[in-house]
Amino acid sequence: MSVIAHDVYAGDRTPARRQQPTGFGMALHRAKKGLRSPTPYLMVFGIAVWLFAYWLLCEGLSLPRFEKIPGPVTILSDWISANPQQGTSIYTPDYYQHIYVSCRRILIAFVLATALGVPLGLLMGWSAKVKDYTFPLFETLRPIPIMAWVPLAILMFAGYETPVIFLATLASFFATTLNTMLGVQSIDESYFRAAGCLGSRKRDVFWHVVVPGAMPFIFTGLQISIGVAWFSLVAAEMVSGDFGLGYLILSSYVNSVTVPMVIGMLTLGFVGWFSSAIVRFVGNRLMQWHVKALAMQGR
Amino acid sequence: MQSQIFSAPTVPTKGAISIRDVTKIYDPDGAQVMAVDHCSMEIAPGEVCMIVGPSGCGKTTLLNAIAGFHSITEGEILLDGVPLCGPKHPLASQASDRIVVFQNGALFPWKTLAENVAYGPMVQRRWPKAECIERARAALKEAGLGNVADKYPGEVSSGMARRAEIVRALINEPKVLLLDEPYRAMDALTKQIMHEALLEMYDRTKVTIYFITHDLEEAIFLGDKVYVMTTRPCRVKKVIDIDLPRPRDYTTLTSEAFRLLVKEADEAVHEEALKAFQAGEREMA
Amino acid sequence: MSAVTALPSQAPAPRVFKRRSKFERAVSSPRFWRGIAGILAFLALWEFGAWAKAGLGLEIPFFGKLPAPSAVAAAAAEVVVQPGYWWSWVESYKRVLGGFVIAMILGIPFGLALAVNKYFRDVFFPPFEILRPIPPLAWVPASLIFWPTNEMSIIFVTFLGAFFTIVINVLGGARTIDVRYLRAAQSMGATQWHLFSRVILPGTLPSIFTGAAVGMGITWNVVLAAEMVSGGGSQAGGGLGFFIWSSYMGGSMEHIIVGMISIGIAGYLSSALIRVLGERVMPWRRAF
Amino acid sequence: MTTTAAKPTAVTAPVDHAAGKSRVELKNVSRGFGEDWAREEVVRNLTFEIKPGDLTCIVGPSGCGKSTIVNMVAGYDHPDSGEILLNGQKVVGPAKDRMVVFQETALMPWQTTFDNVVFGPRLRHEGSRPEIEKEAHRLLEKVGLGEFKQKYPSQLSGGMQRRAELARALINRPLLLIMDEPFRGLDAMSRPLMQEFFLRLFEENRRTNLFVTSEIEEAIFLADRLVVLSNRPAQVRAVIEIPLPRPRQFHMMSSPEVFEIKRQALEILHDEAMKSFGGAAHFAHRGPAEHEARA
Repeated sequence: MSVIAHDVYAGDRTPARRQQPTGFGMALHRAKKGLRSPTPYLMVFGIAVWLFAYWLLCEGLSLPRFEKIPGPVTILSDWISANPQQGTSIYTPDYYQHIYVSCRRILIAFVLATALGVPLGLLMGWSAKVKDYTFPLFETLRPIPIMAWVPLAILMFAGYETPVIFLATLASFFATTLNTMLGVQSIDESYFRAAGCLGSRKRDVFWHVVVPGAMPFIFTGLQISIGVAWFSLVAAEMVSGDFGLGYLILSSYVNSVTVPMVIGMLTLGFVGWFSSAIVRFVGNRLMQWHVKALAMQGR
Repeated sequence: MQSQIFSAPTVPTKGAISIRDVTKIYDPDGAQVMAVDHCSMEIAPGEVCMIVGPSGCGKTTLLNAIAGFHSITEGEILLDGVPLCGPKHPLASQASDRIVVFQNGALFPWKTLAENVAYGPMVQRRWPKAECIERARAALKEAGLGNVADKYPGEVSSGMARRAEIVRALINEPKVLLLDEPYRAMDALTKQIMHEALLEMYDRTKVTIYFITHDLEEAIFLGDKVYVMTTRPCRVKKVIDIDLPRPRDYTTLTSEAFRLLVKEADEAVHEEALKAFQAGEREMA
Repeated sequence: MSAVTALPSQAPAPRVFKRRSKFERAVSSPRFWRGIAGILAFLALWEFGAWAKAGLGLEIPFFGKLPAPSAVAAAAAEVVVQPGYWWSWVESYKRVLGGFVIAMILGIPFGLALAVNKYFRDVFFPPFEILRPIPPLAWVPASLIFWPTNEMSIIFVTFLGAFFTIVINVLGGARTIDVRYLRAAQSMGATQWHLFSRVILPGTLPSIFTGAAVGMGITWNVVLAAEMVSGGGSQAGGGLGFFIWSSYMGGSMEHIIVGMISIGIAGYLSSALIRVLGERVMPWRRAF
Repeated sequence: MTTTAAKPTAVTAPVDHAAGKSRVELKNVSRGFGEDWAREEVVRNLTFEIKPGDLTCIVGPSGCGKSTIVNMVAGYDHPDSGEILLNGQKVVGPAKDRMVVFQETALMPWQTTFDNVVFGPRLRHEGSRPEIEKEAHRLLEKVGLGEFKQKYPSQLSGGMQRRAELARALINRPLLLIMDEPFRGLDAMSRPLMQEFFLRLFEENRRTNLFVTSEIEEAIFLADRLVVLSNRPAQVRAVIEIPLPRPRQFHMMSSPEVFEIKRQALEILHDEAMKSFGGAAHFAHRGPAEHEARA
């Protein structure tokens, strides 16, 4: 009996199963099942309790010290009011200006850091020599926290914009480069060997093995990198800058208006989360093979 | 459609490997370790040559030397009379006339099966890119993998992935196929079917096969010749000619001739296994 | 928080032959000297940049703006003999450790509770996730308003910075413990408490230390920022962040760089401490 | 096709450990996994029996549901219908009367080999400390790990880890020892050595044993009875008695008798393996999701 002649293995032999529902039907089923479990109610309950405690401490009881912090009602009413008492709401153009400036800086810094860090990381991972020469230097500079660069950056670069972008880029750059390098080193030796057997030139190995093989690590690195970019952006904007969410937070503090300060914090949280979601989304789109393999392993 | 990969010459003429007096000494931290000790083998064109030995005995070192992953210290290796590596250039070049199928599988996980199979011809510029993919698909179909050609390796079972890897090797029309314990992680039953699939591909191509394993029954079932190796340093301990008729299938496993062959080799293998085992325990302590 | 990348464990080299010490081997390998060469080249370029500007009037980008390393070294020699400089170390360490230790004390139990109890997780995880994306530094002004002293607000922000990282790592670590360990323990008659203390806790330790190492990095950043933003001129002065900030105010680049290097060393020492501690607490990780 | 040759298995073992002689019955056990529309039965109407003091081997193609059976007998998972009886009592959850030796080692990496072995008795405060430790030393000597007591599992080789795990199971004096493909992943050369070692251990006091494997040779060499399973959903295809005398020796494996048994079993299994190859193998390495394994 021939085992390969008639497509025996590849044949569709999935055990007989009931009709698979459409995407919508499946979603509906999941939602129904979810609603039967206590999870969604507990989640809502958790958030409600937290908000209520916040309100009670700051507004309901106005405990000492807590009264200085604006409560949820104050914040929300100001945030959506056309005439905010403390000057910042979704109707004021300044608010969007702050968001725009911060996002623009992040974008520039992120693109710069990726454009420099990924190729350098690939090179460091691929060539032992390049790594030997550069990695120790890297490791010497890396323990210096990004905040320590702030004054130096302000003195070295003129204006408001450049130091801020420099700091965010620097932070991202370290994360991206290191992860890319680790990514290349994590590629199994046998892929290189297989490529060699199949008659690849160096160029083929680079484009067909090194780059795609390091991809999962690169995207992990990019996610970390966008996180630290926001982190250092806020720091830099607080110290120097004339716009941006970090600046909004600090200037509100200096001017003793607390509501825009909290609005700035929440906005920052949302924008930061959103940007890392975009990176994750792009990564998943680019690495279907990785996503599918993980799904098969039940993860 | 004309067969893409399975076109066997009536009498195989290429793919003879001569391993002559090869020695390999590793040098970790200045302490010399002999992995292979004056080893010689003559492998005829189209022969299925099985190398059996305990793990870590140095049989992979020989494979690495043939494939061009590692250099050798002494001796020489020839392919069809042409030296691959010898005293002058101890490291063989890597080329598509000798293709390795790896222990844990080395299909690129970021390419679909068809792209994987097309990779070799593509980087060698044998055909235009579209044609490479086309031929890869046809080859996969012949190997019974037509339905999964557009899946990623992570999406198919390990058995399918391993067969696709063999197809990826064969589409380059190599002279020698080097297999490094490719079925090690599989359970016995899957393994059995994999063997039958491999033999079927072999029967159609008659490519020379150099197959490393530590499973004696696997070796006897597949091979024309079984080399039992000693534990480190690696030397040839015993050579057994397998005269079981081809084509073979699972009924061969229970035939009288098979039983006698196993009996003949078993003692030698068991002895080496015990030695390796004891050495292992000593090393750990 | 996206996965924290740890260095992949390298395949152990054959350990049978170990004749020379680690140091000897390092020194005799070309890799070591290449690293030294890389660092020296960097220093030379830097020195040249400063020299070229003074001597030739030629300004190299980036390096041209910096004082020469020799000038920095001279400034450092001057600074390290002053007791005030060492007090900044003490101040900063006090803050870092204060916030960090509180974060560990609260974060580890919280993370474990999230991991082992589904209801607890359902209730407390969503608010945690809402607050987590806000960068710790954004809390600085709010915390200055809330806490009565600057010192307390710095420690609070430091705490926040480390807390989120530690909780996420503990949660992730505890939830990925192999189910076989739990099953084996159950078979041997382990109670819920045993499962927790004998399996989940030791199984989570590696993640706790990963979280601590990352958290420590964030902590230093936060302390510096807080010192710069709040400490400048006010009563809660001191600290290495303030050292840099006052050098900046005084316009002395040499001293800024001395401060940066000091912080680099301080940060390195604290992560080294965590690493050593980790090896002590988890002897099984040292095997191989 | 059920070969039920009545045969006295040259029972020479002393019947001293009453504890080891227990009977296990599976009655119409079924279990399925998955969402409603994609529910897949993994085990269907499984009925068989493990006789007291017997070593019963379950053999089946990979992914056929063997691990699910192990989980149910051990009490980690529960059948959808049917019941599992141990000495007439229904199995409801994991307990120390049924010990599992897992496919890959489940020694806790944060404890030394010795601490792993004494884990169970220490938890349950059975006997005094010196008593427990003495027993642990004895067992570790017996499995040949006397020198490795203070090593961590990661410092042991694969074969040593399995032996340590055997010691850890035995110190709890289980009524039933369950081995879930314990020698899988060991290389083909050290495997026979482990099998031989395990056999000596078993033949010493014949503790009732359920051994799961996909290797037919291993099964024949070790077992008193083979239960051959079908492809998923797992059903009993055949029960084959192995009439080899004990103590078993390797040379018995090349006897014509064994080859005949092997031939029978292979015929069934090959058939089943081929079936599983196309579709089910696809699902095999995914396995049923670990449902709510944590308390």
